[in-house]
Amino acid sequence: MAKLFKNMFATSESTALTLGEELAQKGVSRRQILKFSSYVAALMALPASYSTAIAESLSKARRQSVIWLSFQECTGCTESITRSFSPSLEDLIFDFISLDYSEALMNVSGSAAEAARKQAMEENKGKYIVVVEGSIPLDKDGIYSVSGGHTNLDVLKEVAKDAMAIISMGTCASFGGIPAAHPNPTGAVGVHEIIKDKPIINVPGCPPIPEVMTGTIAFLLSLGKIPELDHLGRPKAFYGDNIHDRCYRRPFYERGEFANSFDDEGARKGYCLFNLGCKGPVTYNACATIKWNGGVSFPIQSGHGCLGCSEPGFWDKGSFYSPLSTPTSGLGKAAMGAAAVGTAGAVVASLVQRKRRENILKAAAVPKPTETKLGADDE
Amino acid sequence: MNQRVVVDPITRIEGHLRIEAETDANGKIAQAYSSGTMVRGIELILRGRDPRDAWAFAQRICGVCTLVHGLASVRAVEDALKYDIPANAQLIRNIMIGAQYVHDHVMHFYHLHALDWVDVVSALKADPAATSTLAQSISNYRNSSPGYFSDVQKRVKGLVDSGQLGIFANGFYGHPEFKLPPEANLMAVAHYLDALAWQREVVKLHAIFGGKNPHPNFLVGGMPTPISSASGGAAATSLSIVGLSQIREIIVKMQDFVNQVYVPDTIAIASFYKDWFKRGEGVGNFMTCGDFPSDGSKDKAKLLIPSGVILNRDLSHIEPLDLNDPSQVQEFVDHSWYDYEGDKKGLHPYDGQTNLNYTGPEAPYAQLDIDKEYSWLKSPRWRGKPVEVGPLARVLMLYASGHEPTKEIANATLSKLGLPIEAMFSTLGRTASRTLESKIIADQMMGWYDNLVANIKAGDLSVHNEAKWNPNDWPSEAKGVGFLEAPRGMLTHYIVIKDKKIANYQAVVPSTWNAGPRDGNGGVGPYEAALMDNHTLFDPKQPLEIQRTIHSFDPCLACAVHVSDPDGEELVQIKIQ
Amino acid sequence: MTKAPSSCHENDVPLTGLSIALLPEIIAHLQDLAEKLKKGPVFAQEIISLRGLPMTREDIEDLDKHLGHGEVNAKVEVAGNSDVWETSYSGVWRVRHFGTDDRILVDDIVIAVIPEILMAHKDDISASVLRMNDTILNLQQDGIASNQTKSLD
Amino acid sequence: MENNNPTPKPKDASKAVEKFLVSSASQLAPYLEACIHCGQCAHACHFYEVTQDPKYTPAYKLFPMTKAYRRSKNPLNWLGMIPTLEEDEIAEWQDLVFNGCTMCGRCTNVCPMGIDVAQIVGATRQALTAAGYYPEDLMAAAENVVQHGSPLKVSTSVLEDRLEWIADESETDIPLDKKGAEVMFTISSIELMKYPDSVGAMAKMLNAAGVNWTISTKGYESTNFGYLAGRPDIAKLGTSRLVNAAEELGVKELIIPECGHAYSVLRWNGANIMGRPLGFKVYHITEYLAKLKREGKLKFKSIETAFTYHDPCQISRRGGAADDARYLLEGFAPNFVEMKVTGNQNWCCGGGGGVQAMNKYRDMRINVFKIKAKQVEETGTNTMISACANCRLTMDESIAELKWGGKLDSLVEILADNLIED
Amino acid sequence: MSDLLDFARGPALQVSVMIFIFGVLYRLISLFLTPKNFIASPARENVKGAFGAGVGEIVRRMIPDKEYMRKEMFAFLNGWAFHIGLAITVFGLAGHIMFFKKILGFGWWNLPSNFVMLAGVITLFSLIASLAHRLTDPVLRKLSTLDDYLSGGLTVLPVATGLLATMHLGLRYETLIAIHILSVCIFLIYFPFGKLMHAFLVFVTRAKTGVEMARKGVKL
Repeated sequence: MAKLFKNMFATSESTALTLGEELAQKGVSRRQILKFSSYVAALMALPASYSTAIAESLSKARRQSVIWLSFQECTGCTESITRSFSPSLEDLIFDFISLDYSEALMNVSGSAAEAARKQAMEENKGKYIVVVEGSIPLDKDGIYSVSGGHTNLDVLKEVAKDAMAIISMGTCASFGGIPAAHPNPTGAVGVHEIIKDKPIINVPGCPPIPEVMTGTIAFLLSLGKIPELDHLGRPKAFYGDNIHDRCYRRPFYERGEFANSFDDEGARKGYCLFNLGCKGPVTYNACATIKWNGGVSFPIQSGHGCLGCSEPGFWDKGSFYSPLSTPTSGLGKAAMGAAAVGTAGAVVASLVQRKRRENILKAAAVPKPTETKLGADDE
Repeated sequence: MNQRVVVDPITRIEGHLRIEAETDANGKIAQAYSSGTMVRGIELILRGRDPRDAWAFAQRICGVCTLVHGLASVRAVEDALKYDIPANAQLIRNIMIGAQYVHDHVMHFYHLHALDWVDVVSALKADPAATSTLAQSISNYRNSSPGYFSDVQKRVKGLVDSGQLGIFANGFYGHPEFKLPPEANLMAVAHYLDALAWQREVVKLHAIFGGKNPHPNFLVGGMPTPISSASGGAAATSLSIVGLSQIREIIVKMQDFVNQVYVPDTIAIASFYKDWFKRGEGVGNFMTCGDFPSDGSKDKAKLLIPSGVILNRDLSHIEPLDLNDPSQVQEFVDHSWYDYEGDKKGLHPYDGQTNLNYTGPEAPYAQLDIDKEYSWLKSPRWRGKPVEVGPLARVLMLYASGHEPTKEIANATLSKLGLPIEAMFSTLGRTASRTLESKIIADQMMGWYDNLVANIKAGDLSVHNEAKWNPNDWPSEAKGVGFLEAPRGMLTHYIVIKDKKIANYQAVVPSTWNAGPRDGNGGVGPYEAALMDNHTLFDPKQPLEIQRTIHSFDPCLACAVHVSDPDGEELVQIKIQ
Repeated sequence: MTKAPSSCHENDVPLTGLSIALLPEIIAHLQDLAEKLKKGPVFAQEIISLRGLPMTREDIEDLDKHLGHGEVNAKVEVAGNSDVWETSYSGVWRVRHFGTDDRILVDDIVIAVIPEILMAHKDDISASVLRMNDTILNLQQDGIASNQTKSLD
Repeated sequence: MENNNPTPKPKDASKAVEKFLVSSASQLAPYLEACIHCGQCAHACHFYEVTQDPKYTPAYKLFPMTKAYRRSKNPLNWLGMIPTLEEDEIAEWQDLVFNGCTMCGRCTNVCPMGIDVAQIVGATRQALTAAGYYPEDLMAAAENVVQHGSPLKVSTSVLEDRLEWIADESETDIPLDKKGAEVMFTISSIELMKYPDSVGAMAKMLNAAGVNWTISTKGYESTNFGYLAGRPDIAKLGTSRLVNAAEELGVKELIIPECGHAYSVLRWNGANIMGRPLGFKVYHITEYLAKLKREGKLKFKSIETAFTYHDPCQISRRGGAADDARYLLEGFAPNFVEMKVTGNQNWCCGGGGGVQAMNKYRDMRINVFKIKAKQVEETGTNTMISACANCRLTMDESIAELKWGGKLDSLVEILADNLIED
Repeated sequence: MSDLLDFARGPALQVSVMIFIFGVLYRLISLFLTPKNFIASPARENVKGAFGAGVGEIVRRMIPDKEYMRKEMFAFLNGWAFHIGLAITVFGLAGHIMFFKKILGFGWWNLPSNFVMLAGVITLFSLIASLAHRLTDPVLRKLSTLDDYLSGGLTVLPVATGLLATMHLGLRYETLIAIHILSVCIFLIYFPFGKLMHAFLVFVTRAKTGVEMARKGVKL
């Protein structure tokens, strides 16, 4: 019986419908595609006229095959994408993409799951998108993270080989994230340190904003190309501005109105959190504009400073509660040491000075004044 | 013929878990071994850091139970520093944990567990009108019209017709263990989608209090979310009048979904699988640390969920639990890839060590050496005994301690299914406990919310205690334990602070209690024991039975299952990958 | 512990001035369109995405006050609602898409004879031809069927 | 007589550096570290004002000493990053510190850091002299002190002759080496030789007030050219002659006549030069007269003449006695007019600090006087009086050269002329 | 967050603060330990106490006497503008206060950022004006040494980079702030070795002169 179903689902290239046709069959009109496209365009800050092009390209595409790999992760990124409102995850997986492998969401376990992955890789050779969640440990040949008896390292290399592009979802996959935090016990690294010959889009964040995840996927599948990336490989549309510049509390910063503790009057009035360690000024992400969970809030709006989670190595930048303008290293001991050395140095230098002076005075002693007898005329 | 079955990876869980099991000639599981195959060393990473930062690190232990590790960490620091928090902060934490329970349990049930019981493809054969009738017969949930079910069916059909099944690919469709009629399957699939949309809405509660979900923000000494003194506009924080009323709406939404969808669905589905109330028991020992203080105090008497240990299914007696007692809580590493300095004796978490020492086979490997070390999990034991933690433990503890609402709802549910209380010691008992617990907690949430609003109206806006925020005010040495009843079970974080820095950090998480490997005496953990309780695989290539029992624990790591014969001799290797 | 949230005093959010600054851009596009149309009928649309600009809600309200409301109002029900209306200046449209959760997804000014979202797509039209044929066929069959039933009565 | 303090020859820059180190290791160190080169002192200096040549900027005069000090002190000197002092630099500054500075201290008043330039110039003179860089005429005057007891070679016998003549001229007693005197009076050889009237005037007033005073033949010269020439040995010689004489006489008070630097040296630096406190009090003549007037021992007729007062730098700005001169004029000269810039801020005569003794700067001094002339003219009077013989000598030279219409008088002389004698 | 910022906030600041503290203490303490050979002649009678005189002089010299005011108007106004501006900028900006709080253990109320930025602009212009003055005025040219230009330049840098950072002009913010912090580091390192030390020495020399003047009874 199971075989029967499997046959029923078996598919071949020749009979595959384009997305446009498939959607039309489901009663989804071109208007809907156009609307989705204009939303993607707005989300990615593309010229609004792009929406027509996106709609055209979407109509012609087959549902995009996506393979989602879970490595050293906490599943927070997968959790996050389920919170995406527009487009929603179910809209994506039912209408626009084919999520062919996802350990967190897929039905079957074990060999059947692995088979699904292989099948997708074969059918979409060179065309599938790989999403990586979690970092990859390199120490001890990668034995610190194993799935199905294979190290993440092996699986990544295998799957990446025939991929169209890789999305490093979350800070772990992008930059190593928390497993790579000091002292990086397992030698964890991000995808780009292993895969060098494929386009990689970094979508960092711990986790990333749901709409940024779905938006990036939507862009990739809509236009079939990599969006414009910044120097850290992040889509500029989402990571182009720092949070501080777009923060609704920015005017308080300008006015010099700051919360100085977490529950003072300033905090309650929504003043700027710079003094409480907010990393908004050096963190590039869309939290302040797209916000979280359907736009209800984002960390700063809820009173806690930005942790800087979309930046490489943010775990090791000193305490989350140290204001940006403060030194990361404790200066107290260093300063005391310097003070002690300075004082000692000054004492020694003074003694040397004193000694030199005495020597000079001894050598060129001021002669005793001549006791000239006055009164004796010398003319 | 004896067989070894490997299922790897097990999906629809968090993380990487591997279980090795051995079946006899009839396909019955004789031995099972559970192994965590991924390690990040977060405990090592935490050392030397500012204890106030620890929550953010600890929170990333898990993104599914995204909140609990952060909060356990905060509580550990607060316990170490004897740091009191304002009543409002305690109420907010209660509401947040409560929301986490309801959200997490619903998502587990529909998105991680349901596909073990529901045949998606069978839903295509359902009659939407009959489905509507079925749905209306068990609940007054609004989404129950024939048109609604027809739309869902159309959507699934579109997916199937496209030939691109995505996450539903390669399912064990048509497996005789699927017993639901097509209409029940369609209803469950519809609710799968509904729950996905619903969960998006309800986590807004976390976003309002914590800025985002997953991984909302916490703060040592209270909560970071000031109660807005401005009503709106640019100056407001998320916890304004608007935010508060939104929270209320969300709580109502949670209660409605639990009452109208989750509870009825659980009963409906369970009624087709009553044989699963007879297997998958586990170790028969249950433990809770207690949670939900009614105020800011640490008074154990004021906890909604009591703490204690139940041994050998004996609900008439509860052993007291002391987390700080080195003779009660110990972690063993006899079968774990860790090194303890000296011999491998059990260590209390304050003295715990995390020295990675992999001794397993080289990858790629077909099986682990179950006689030696075979997991990244340690084996925690209470007075040397394996115990199960989680919803079942909590419901039993509430039941045993005489909590009336629990007794009422548990008895009502069991009687509806025609089952005795003993049925709870099982795979589906575990799943049902999750449902019951969701209802109990959802009902409590509105009370906490009302108390919070009453405090605010009375002028108490305090959510954070500044008193010990400055590390200069700390003792040079301190240690503490933060405990919390996470959705998956008792969670404890142990912290040792020296000179304002973390000297040692040990998290003893629910999945360690449940999924840990054997201890030095060969004592099996709950996962292993549950699988060894009356499980016969219909088709070793489709280990649906293993999925069901493992998923009933709502695992929080990635896993694999081996099956080998009792002699340990390898027989037939089932295709793994 | 200080005062509870005070009842309400709205924070004055000053206008950024972007609403006024946009008007010349709109005129330029409108003039462009007028020139193109002199040479014959043509489809062209220029879109200014308001969400891509650092405008406050107040800015947008101010802009809408300037643009006014014209003769056409349209509602598009597709994946949530969409509101489309012509401003008091012919050829200047406002298009606002809402998501299924009624959040504003897109907020555009469109300078066009008619915004594309309102136009029927050629593929959809082709599909309609087929669908309507089906419908007619079905109706005829139903008709025959019902007639037969009737005649049996 | 053999000079056992030979003038240091040949020139040797290292001697200057050593000397700097000895001096800077005293109270001068903070000043040497603090200059911020703001240049505000330029406008306070009369030499800069009349030449507009930046080299006369007082701060610039600190350079050699600062450089030598930094060289020895700055931690960076271990790295060899601080340049050392060169011979040609010392030669360049010789002119500036001996000729180009009267040590009037006006620049200190404007300095935002409060640096006392005059003190450093004094120390610099010592250092340069030690290294063999000094003006011959000033050194000659200093040498005279050793050999003849006075820069103008007023030996004891000359002194006795002159005093006898002055006593006759002024019809008053001038007691010499009087045992049991309570007050020792000193004279400046400039006065003795060029302005004998003022000596007579002072004697007259002391006698009129009934002061038990005397002049010692063992120590009478109040000027200290050793100090001005940068010869600490000669400075000490001059000072100890006075101190020894006074202590031998057992007087309680010592009076400095109308001479600026004499007052500054003995009153404010005497203890320092001697290395011990002095056994008597030191007064400038204006201070002493004011004291007598306060005690009612002196009375003056008031005069109608309108005049203004030129503050000698060392008495007012650097001596703190500006008020006593004004007290003396109170009730005595109702038509007295202050200059616009007066008191502690007053412009220098241009000849202090030994500059008067140097011919090279004669033209410069005359130009400097133009400032003073203008000051006086602005008061509407044509007479100024002063309480410093050196000021008079400097300015009289210029008055004559410029044929200026106004005139210059001595404060003590004008007072003595109007003394009410019982 | 760039690695440059990590370097600036970490080792660079640590080393520069150490050098700063070492240098300042070295200079001040060795100055106070300089042997004194000064034997005071008796002070004039009825003069005010040394402490009052010293403090009085520190305050009094903030404004030049009227005799010099006209000629020193530029130096006076520009100096004040610069020093007040710098003080506001350094001690008024919230970010800076946090820096001091971290080191000193206490903070104070900050000023509005816009106001601080205005002060920063004034500071910058007055610095540039003073450098221009130094280059054009013959007296100042004669007096100026490398130290003067270096000190001026090293003061311009933090002010200018700080303004750019707060205005978010040019490069990315973290790069700007890193450059700003690094420029402060250079400033701190150079501070004890040049005339920037006048910030401390001004109290020493003014007070010293004040005490000596008072002893003589000179009323300035």
